[in-house]
Amino acid sequence: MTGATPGFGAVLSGLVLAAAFGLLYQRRAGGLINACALQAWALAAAAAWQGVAWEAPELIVVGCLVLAANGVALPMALRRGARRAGIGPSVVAMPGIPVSLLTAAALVALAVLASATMASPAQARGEIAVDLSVVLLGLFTLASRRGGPGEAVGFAATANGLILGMVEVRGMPLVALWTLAVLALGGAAMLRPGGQLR
Amino acid sequence: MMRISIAAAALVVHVALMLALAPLLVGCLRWAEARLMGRIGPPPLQPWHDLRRLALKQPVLAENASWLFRAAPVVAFAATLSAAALVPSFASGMLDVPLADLVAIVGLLALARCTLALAGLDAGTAFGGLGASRTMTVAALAEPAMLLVVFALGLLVGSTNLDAILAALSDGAGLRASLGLALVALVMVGIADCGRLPLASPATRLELTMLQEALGLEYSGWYLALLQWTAALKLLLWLTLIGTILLPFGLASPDSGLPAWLLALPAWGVKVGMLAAGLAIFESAIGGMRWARAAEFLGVAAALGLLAAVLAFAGQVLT
Amino acid sequence: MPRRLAAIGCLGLSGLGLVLALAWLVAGGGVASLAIPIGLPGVGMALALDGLSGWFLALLMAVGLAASAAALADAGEGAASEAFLFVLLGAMALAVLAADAFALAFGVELATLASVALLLGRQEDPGPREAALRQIAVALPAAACLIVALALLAGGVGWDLRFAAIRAHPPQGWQATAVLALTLVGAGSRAGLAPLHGWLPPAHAAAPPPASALLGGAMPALALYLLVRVLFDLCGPAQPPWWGVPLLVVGPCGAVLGMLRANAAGDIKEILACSTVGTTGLIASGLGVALAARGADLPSLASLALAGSLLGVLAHGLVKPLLVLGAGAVQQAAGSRRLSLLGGLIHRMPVTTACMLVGAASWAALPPTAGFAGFWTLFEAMLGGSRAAGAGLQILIAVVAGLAALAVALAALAAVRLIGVALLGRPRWPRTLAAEEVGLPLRVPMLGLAAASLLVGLFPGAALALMAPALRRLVGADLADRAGWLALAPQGDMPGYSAIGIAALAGLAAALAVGLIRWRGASGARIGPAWDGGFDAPPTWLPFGDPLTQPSGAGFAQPVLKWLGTALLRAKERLDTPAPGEVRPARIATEATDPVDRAARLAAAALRTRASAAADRMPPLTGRGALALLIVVLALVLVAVTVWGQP
Amino acid sequence: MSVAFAIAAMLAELASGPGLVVLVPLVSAIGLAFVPNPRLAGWINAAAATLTLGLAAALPFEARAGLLLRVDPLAAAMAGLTAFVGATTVWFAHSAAAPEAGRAEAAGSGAWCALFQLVLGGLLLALLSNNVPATWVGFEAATIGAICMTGLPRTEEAGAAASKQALLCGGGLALAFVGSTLLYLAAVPALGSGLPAMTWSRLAAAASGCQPALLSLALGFLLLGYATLAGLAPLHAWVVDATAEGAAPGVSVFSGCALNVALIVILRVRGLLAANAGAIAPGAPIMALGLASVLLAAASLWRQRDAKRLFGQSTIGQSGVAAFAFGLGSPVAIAAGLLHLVLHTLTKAAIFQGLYLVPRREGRFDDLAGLLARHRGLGLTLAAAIVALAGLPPFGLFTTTFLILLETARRLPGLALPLALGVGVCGVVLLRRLVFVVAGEPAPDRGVAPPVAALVPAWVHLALVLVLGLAMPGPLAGWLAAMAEAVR
Repeated sequence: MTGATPGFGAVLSGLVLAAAFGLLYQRRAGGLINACALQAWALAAAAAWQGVAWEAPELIVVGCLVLAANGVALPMALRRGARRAGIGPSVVAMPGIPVSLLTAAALVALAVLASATMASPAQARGEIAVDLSVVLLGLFTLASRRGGPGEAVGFAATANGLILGMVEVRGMPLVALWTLAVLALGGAAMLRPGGQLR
Repeated sequence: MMRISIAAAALVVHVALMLALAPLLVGCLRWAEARLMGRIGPPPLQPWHDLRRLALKQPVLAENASWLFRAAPVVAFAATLSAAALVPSFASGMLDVPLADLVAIVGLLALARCTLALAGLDAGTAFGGLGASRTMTVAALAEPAMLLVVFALGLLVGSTNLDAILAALSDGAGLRASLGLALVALVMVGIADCGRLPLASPATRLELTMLQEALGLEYSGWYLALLQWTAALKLLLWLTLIGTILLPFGLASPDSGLPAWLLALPAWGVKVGMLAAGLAIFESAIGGMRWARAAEFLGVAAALGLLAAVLAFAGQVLT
Repeated sequence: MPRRLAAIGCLGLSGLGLVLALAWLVAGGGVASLAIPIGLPGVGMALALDGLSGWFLALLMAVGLAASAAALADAGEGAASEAFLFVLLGAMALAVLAADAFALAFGVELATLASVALLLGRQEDPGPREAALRQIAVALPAAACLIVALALLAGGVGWDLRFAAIRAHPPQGWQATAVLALTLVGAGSRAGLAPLHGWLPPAHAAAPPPASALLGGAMPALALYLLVRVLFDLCGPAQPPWWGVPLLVVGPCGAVLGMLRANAAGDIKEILACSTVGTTGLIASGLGVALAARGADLPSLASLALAGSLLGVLAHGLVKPLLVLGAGAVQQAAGSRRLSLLGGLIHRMPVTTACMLVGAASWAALPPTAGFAGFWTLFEAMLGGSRAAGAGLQILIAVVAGLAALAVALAALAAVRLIGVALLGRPRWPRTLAAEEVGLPLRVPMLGLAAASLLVGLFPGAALALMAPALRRLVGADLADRAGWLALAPQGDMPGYSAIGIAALAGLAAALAVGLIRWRGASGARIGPAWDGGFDAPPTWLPFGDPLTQPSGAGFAQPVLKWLGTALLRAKERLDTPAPGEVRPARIATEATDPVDRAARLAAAALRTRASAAADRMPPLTGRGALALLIVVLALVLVAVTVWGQP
Repeated sequence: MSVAFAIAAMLAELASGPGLVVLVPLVSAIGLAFVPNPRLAGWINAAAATLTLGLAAALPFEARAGLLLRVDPLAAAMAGLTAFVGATTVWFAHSAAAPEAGRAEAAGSGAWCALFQLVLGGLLLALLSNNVPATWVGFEAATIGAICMTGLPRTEEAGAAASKQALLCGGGLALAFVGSTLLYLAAVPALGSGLPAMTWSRLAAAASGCQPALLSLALGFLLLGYATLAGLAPLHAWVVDATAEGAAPGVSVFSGCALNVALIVILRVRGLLAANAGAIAPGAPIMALGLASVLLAAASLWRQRDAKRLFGQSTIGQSGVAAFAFGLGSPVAIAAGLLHLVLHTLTKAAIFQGLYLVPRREGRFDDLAGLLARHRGLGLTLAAAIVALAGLPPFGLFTTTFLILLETARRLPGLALPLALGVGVCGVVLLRRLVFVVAGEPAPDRGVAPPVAALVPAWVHLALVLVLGLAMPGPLAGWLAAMAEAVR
């Protein structure tokens, strides 16, 4: 990512981060799933935008994959699952919502701080900070949200962070392949036997 | 050659005198104690008569007694006599000087004691066992005290050879506080080792208070004679040892002339006589001692021995 | 049958090893080394026979000979674990012959494993299992300490683990101190030095007799070999005199404690095992004197002290297997090891009793036995050692001498108690009446060991001559001009101790006594009932009298436990005295605990509980908690990268 | 176009010998998922595992470093080990699973076979891949397979264990992926954009030119991610549960091999960092994790009552020892650490095979008590394996522990004692349990004696542990040294 693309890509990745905060803000299953879908759409848009800006068709494929998997398929499956299981609308947040948000802010600050030590390339710092933040927030969601779709959403959000990281790196080879692999992780989380049992 | 024959002759005379005088010493002691208490007492030669009488009697052995029981008096006598042969009485430089190690003497006495203790247990009787237990326990505390005294004395010359120590003492090396403490400890150990702690007077016939006497209760005949002779030998040995260390003068050596030899024998007699008199006075003057106090008594002896050793260091550092 | 074959093979091998080792020592004890391709990848192991290892190998093989012979006899028990007897012997031989750090650690750990396995022969008895558990809890951390000590020694010199290379670069500064401390823990606990001695008595007591002989005789010798090898040989001569102080402190304390416990124990094998603790303590104090003297640059004194220690090792190594085999014979014949159930065995088992008498005399350090020769040499070394160093060390050595004397006197007490209560007196249990003298395979090793220990006792100079190569190598001086066949004379110009002379003198005296008896004594003796303070003849249903009228093991030890045990062992006695007129016997029961051992165990248990409680709290129990921990760690890592990651 | 060209080149690589090593298990995993008959599935499973082993045996002679696959001595050795343990496990499961119905459900079913091959294939891909994200993909496959295998018994506990494993390993995988991305970013200045910058062999050659600060950051993520997968403290929480609840023969593979492979990745990353002057020194954090694992295992082993939990906990400690050795970083330490991994894997597999044969309610230690009296052969096998695991001679873990301690004393003498005591205390706990196996009160006999044939794989493992640790052939020792030198 060079100066050639004015900051719209960065704006979109900022949107992904915002959606990650949104995940932490939700206390209902439906809202959580919506926020997750929103994050995936933002990510897909960011990928597509970068693909256009850098003339990298692979990134457009990535955008489509993310949109299809995390933006459409996953929310649908989660909604159907939630309806079928008849799980109540609320998600248990282990630390309360305010504490979660404060912690998340601290994590983001930490990520920014850590990436600020990177001497060069200067332009990469901001992107690394955003990536790290999204991944950290995804993990935090995974750790702090229990019940209903909490875990699947957490995995999906983490996967979104990982994909965002690849998207931000210009010229990373075989991105689509890795995206597929990362999405498989989120998909496997839906299938794992513990989840079936519950 | 001349020296060796003199040394050998001195040894033979020494052993013979030890054997002969030991029962006499016991007799004298009993006589003196009796006189001190206002009784007439048996004549000093009475122990010799006793020995002769016992030797001629046919011994009776307990049914349960084993070969160990029969061998024990001989072993104990041999060990004590060997120890006695090693302690110079009137002559230094006897033939057995190379053997005259103080630790070995302590060991030989321990050998005699352990043998007798085993014999006391062998018949399986109550008093024998009690005596064995008490004798060995007293010795367990007396022996460290004794070896600490040996340690302190050995520091004078760097060796535990009795002859070397006496030679050094007679040269005036030992006129220090250390020697005094060591002597006091030695006397205490000697009193304990001869079974003459005030808690166990051999004069009484009350078995409960016996230490060493209780070991011989099942013996009779010449076995008992040998035991009594052994006990007497041990007493003489201790008095001689303490006497020569206290007053390391008057010992004749193979090199010295006839006057020295003539003087040496009475000197020994005087030393032993003085100590025996002291012992008689002590035994008749002092009351009984509780059994539990015996440990303290011997602990004091060990402490004195240790103090003697430490003071001996101090002397070494100064000189 | 295969075990019999193994025992015979082992017999042959250890006999051969004994002859070879002795021949090697007689021939001058040079150095022969051998590299074998088994061991560290690409390096292998180095073995070597030098003066020190030859000396210990000879002892080990002698004990192994006796143990294998006894294993031939011990066909009845049929425990498969007995095969580990031979593993144990081989492992100890490997450890002694090792010439590099790996082979040493390998042999030592293998010996530990084999000695644990030996305890686990029979399922039905929980005693050996408890003993094995306790031994494991001490032995493995100790082995870890030993390996770290060896690693510190070898670490300084690159990748050559051979002793020759380590010797060329002795440790210095704090590393030397660490090696000293770790070796004391690693090897000292194996030898049963206080305060890590608590495992030893149960472990040695629980093993079957042949194994117990090997454990009691050779295992402490191996541990002391480790101490000597590391502290004297590998650490080089340039260590300060205070190196002796730790050994001078723990040695005599352990000696007194062990010997006192031997008086409190009621099981004959436990008595022997406790006395092992005491003996190794004595020997360790001798090693301490030797270290101090060597540090003060007094080679002749150091050689005397080391010689005394090695002589003590030899005496112990010959006598302890003898006593243990005797105890095994007693157990086999009389069906029990409890003092309170034995007695009167001397009539039924005269050979065993005679052999045990020889052993007990040496244990009690009575002249002219091997034990006395060792003690005498140690005492002379302490006497000389006190002239060597500063005032503090002098006073310490004087105290050590007193404590050593106390330990020896307590050993005499314990020896008399063991022999007197277990073998002499009247039977305390009908089973004892049926006892029979053990068979040839057990009698021969006992007789052999007794003869060997008598020979060593009478000619300690010869034993010292055999250790001359080791002494020259370790402290730079030997006793060649000070120890002859007839006498030891440590001061050179002054007479010393002559066992053969003392024996001859005592023999003459005995001959005199016998002559006097023949001359004047009445011939023959009448057999009658024991006088026993005037007791009546026993009732008919007690043909040997009421066994309770003779002192029991607890009763025999009562005075000493009252005097010393109350303070040192927290002994509590419970006395059951019948009222006047009652006919039941008075009974005494004494309870003694080893406060040092108890404190060590309590401390270990508390540490264990605390650590495992902390560890239980540490990993969060839920997956979410663990993930949260991951995030926290990640945050810490990010902070760390922020702080240190800047170019 | 370059992407198409790269994909074509990679596919071509898959057709080679090393490629087949990866492909055979993965393809058979897919195939097995559709085989309904458990007996047939068992045979296919055994055949596939044997074929994989045969192919892996040829790996040392096929050194290469392509875009997707790389075969160097380290990869070849560890892949050989993984394939070997996989094959013996399958053989074992095949011979042991028959008699009891309750177990056939877990070990013999088609699902089990498919998952097993998935794990095996994933691990082999992770080992043999020359591409950083492809390594990650291999791990992902293996982890997913392992999680499913943990949950396979379909009990409440197994479900909970799988859930825990999924959460923690998922988090670890995420961090590892971030680390991989950062590693690529760091390598771009040295190697330019494109596949070379994510190729292990090129990275190793050009490590000094990488961007140091990014490299340090990447280390943080990679280390934490793979340490989670390797079960190092304090990220070990999943290991014990997964080991205890999973189907035993499968667990044995995962318990040994998967942790190894993660440690190998850590070792490779360490080599990159060590070659870059500006980056953080990687030794200290790796050693810290390793030592923490050893001490933690030493402290918490005491409380484990259940046999499988106990051995799972001990795995953490042994991985810690190896990680510590890797952190030390000298060739000798690395060689010793690698050998330690190999021997531990073999030993642990033998133990779990033995445990699986014990007639029991799932390996509680009160069931193991007196085992020797009940089933002599099994008891002796298990006893020997526990002795080996406790790090006692004559088995090989003693040798490697000794070497590691030696090297520690040489480089960081202060840490030698804690490490040695940790290992020693672990040994104490294991031996204490062994005492009960050998001399405990025998439980009333349950079940029939296991077939002798089922013990053969464990014996093969133990024999290897004995020989490799004590009498390693010279060429093999040289190979090991070269391996260590290469990743240094």
